[in-house]
Amino acid sequence: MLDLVADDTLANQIKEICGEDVRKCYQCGKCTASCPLSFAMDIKPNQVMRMAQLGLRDVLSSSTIWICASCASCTARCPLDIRISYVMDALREIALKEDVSPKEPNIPLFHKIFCRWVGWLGKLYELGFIMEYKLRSRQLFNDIAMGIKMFLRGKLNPFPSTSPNSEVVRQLMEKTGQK
Amino acid sequence: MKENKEWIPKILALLCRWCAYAGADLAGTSRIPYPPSPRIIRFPCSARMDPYFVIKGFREGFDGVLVAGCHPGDCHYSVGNYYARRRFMLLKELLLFAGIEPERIQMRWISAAEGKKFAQVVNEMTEDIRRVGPLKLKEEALEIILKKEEVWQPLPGSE
Amino acid sequence: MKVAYFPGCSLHSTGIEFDISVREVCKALEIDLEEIEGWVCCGATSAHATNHLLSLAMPAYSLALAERMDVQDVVAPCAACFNRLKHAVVLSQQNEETYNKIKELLPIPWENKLRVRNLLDIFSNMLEEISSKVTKPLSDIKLACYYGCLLLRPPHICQFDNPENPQTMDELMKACGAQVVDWAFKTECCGANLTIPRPDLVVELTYRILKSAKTAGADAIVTACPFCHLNLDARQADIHKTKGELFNIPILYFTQILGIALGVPPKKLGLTRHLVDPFLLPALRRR
Amino acid sequence: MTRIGVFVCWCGANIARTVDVELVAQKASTLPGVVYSTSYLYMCSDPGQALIKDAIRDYNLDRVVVASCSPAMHEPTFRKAVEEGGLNPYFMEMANIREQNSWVHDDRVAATEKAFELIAATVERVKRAQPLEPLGFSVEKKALVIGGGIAGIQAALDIAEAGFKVYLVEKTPSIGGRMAQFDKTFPTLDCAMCILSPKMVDCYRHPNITILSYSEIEEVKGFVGNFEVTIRKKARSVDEKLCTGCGLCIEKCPSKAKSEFDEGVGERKAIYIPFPQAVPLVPVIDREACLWFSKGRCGLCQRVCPTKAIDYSQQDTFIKERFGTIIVATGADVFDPVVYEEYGYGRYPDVITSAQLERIIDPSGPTKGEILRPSDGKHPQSVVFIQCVGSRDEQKGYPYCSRVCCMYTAKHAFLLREHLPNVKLYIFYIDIRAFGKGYEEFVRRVQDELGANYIRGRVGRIYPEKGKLIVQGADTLLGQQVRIEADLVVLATALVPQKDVEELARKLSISTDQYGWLMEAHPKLRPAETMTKGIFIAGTCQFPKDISDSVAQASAAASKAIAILQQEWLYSEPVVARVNKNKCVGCFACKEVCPYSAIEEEALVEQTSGLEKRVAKVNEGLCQGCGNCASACRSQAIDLLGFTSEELIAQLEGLAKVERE
Repeated sequence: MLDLVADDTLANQIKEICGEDVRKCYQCGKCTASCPLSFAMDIKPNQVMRMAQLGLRDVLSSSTIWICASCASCTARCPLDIRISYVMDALREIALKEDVSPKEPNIPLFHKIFCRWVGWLGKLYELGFIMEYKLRSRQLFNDIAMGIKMFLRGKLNPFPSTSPNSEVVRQLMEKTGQK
Repeated sequence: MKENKEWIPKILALLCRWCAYAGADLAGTSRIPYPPSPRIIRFPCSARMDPYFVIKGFREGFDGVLVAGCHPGDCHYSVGNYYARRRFMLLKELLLFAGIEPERIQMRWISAAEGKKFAQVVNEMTEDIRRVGPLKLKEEALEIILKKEEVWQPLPGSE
Repeated sequence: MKVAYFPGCSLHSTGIEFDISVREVCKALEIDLEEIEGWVCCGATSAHATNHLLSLAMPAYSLALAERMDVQDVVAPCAACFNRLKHAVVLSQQNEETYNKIKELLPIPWENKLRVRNLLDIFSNMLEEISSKVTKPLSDIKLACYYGCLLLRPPHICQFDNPENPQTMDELMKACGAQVVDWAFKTECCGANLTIPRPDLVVELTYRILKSAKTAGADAIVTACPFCHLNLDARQADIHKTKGELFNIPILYFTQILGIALGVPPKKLGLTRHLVDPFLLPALRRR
Repeated sequence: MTRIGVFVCWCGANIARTVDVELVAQKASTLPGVVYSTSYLYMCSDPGQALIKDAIRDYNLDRVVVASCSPAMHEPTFRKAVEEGGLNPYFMEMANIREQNSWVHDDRVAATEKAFELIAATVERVKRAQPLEPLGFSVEKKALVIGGGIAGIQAALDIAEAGFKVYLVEKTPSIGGRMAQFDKTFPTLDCAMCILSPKMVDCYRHPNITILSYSEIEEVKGFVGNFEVTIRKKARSVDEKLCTGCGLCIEKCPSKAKSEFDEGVGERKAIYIPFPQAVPLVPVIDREACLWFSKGRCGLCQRVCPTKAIDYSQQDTFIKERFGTIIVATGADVFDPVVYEEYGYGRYPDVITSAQLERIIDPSGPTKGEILRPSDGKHPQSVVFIQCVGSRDEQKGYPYCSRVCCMYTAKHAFLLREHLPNVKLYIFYIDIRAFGKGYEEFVRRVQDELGANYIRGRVGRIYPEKGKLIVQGADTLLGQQVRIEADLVVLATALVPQKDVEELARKLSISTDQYGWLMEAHPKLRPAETMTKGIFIAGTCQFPKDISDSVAQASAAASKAIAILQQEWLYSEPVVARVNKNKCVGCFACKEVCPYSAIEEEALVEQTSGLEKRVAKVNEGLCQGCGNCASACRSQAIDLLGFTSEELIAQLEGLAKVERE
């Protein structure tokens, strides 16, 4: 049984980050109904909203917040005009900031490595980024056939292309506290 | 004077009884809070609001005057608010000329269903006036207004 | 017409054929693409998934660079880039506080005065001109137009086409002489970047999309996003492996179809770079 | 020398919680002119009013200030109390310290201070009050009912039964309204037509009722007791007096159009009677669909008509009538769900609205009561209902609950089960709102006995697959996304205000709320009245409601109307303009701005000079008391009783005078 002590800290944090008010949600479930990935989520989108309303921080360790692909089907259809995809973004941001150990560790790892490479070069060097991700997630041999085919068709550039303004990106990341 | 969060300006609110006054009542019935800045006088129609009342309000020391009536087309007396609008457009020009800041004289349309809007208007206007500070009628400005008052009296008739 | 061009990272790599075909088609339609000098990554997905403010500041910086050029419009063919650039523009318009925060972060001034557009938007406003320039109509091909998510959603940001039943690409393909099928998955998500950390989910999602297109009788699927293209094109092998169903449906960029119709030689449109060979289609083989 | 009494109301805790009422009353006693001041728990209650009357007697008061709620609420109450206490009722003024003070401020000090200021200013104002006598005028003993649905029909019958003449004006060719489209009614499952049709016939036969169908309100002038209304009788192209309703013309007519009555699922002819029980039973020609009007040929109906009733040359005619009172019962519209692209209404023929299903179920409907789905005319095996389409939706619809959809959907499920014993029924709902008598029991019956599957959740999207509709929804109780293969999907669409209601409201000088529903004078205490005297509202033009509530409100409106019609004389607030003839210079600026042409010219011989001058004179029967003339007067010769410049300025100065930190 859950000892329920409602707490609006989480709702306020979300509002602070993305401006969305989860308290508006009346649990119609249209987000869950619309979500193409809800089959793979441990907590369904409407339940995420409910947990955020009550301030149940377990939501931060759900697989849902990482599996969400930001397709915004929920946002487009929410009858209360809550931008649920922004709420998901905000929850990810909070989870990272608070070092909540994620149920889908590879996805935040993916984002972190992505941002780091972009921070170095100002652009994404796909081959390098994917290689590092594969190494660190120990999925080295996944998709290898596909990767080779793509390489042969010139779709994976062997050389990084750099933006002359990579320094600006690095500074932006620093100023916004990107880890 | 610098912006002062504590200071509550005094706003004379001239409201028509059918729309704006009912809207103010609805703000109350719906418990929508706003700062205790407005002092409301109920008018039958915005058309009854002789510009003299506005000038008088400033002379008596109000920091701002809010004039509010029904939305265009919704006047209980069919066209009263159109007359009011024309009168206040002219009046505002004169008051600006006399050195009164535009923040201090505002005209809004508020329906009987718009309690929220009434509270919002009061909030906004209170903030606006806080920015410009308490009314300081300069002697010469007062003179001008006093003169304008004489000039003004016949003006609404020329509509 | 001169516009600022924001190719984005994918178009220099996995989506290179999109870049190639965009440039060819724009040349044919006399749209002068001038690449924004020094542009940086829009931060797609990973930035907004982890840092709201950063996700707005990165595209805003590239937009600020574009403001130095003599243009009114910024074109981003990649749906993800379009989406992120548009986020910076719209959220800043809607909220002054957001705009000020971003402005403070940027090393150069940003007035937020440019219009961000995607290519479908531009082309759908010149349908007549395009029809008149079509020299090789593709009348013998049935296409399923796949819009995906990021061109349309969230609607308050994208402000482009109908988010549930979009028609611009269909109209454009019809202008190229092609037949379009009516199908139910034109705006369903392909799983986007989950393709790397969770390929199993992407297989599931793309399977549904491919299945729906095939059932509707499509010969090929047309996309407007390098993510969608990659997933639909490259995951067909995995679908075959896990689901036992071999689709072999060629996935094309809408610019490639448009290019063919406008008479650009298929060789110049990067058609050989796809994993599922588009020349499986008789209609393309004959050209 | 005035002797003023100040009465401060606690309103229970409503005022007293925020305002220190005792302190205010005590401070008020020090105001110049105030001889008595007190506070009381409920000033509007009997003992509260007695307190005022006693004080008038005991302290010889000649003016009264009541500080309590809004005058919109209790001004008449206290005016009457003061009158009973022996004073002219207009020697009472109210200070609004509840709606405009205690309910909107939470700082007790500031609210108390403001309350005192408001009272002080009202004291200054009431000192200048003049005794006024109400104005009397005669009453036209005839009522106008706008809208011929069940609410309008009920109101018309009630008034007619009370012995007064009624005009019942209906926009469409027949009275009957929405209810005529229904097969059965919830929760009793009465046959709708069986209970409606006799009432329609009663209206038709009643000597006191004149039905004007296919007619609209063109213009409304005047005021309670004496409304002057112009009604446009649209050209029907059929002479109502000659027509016998034999229907030969309809039989022969070669041109078809979608039937409005059948919600577009059925067809009608270009010359048509909307439904068999229509009243009046006279056809109308839809000039857009008619070949004669669109192409100039055919003329079959005219040739076959045995009574020569068809008249192509008919024009709109105008009827001008006077009425003592008006009841508005124009009903509601049904939300157009086409904006829900994810549900595909309009793209997939088997996604229909509840109103359309109603016609499909009705034995007199296009399918003769057989449940056939539109796409292929087959019996559906699996039907999904979606609740709250357009209701409770801030993005694509309206935020309010439409009140009837839960119930009519339960009814539809019931009726479908009756017709198709094996059909699978799924109902997506958010909350079931079944608050009426017998309603909850009815819904339970549909769930328990009839096996309708209620699924708590909404639907994300619908798409076709192999001749079925795939409904992709959520069951929030399971915490799962669910997929249902359906043959027919029914959208429980919201009720929305009529498109042209704003225009009608403008003509009547009554207000609408933020959505376009007609505003009642008070949501609790005056639900059938409007803010405009003599105009009442009934039925769904005010807000969504079911038949029983509509009928109840209609009878309430009718009894209010009858109360007016029974008066020989009505008295109105004496808020009218008055001219000071000595000051008037005869410029007639007032005459130019008066919206009611209430200013007349009068010749006057000046006593001193003997010269004749022309001055303004107010026709009090026409004057509505807006005060525009007073604002326009150059010589301050014209003033508005009850709102004189002297009173208003005294109040203004009073508000300013109080010293503030």
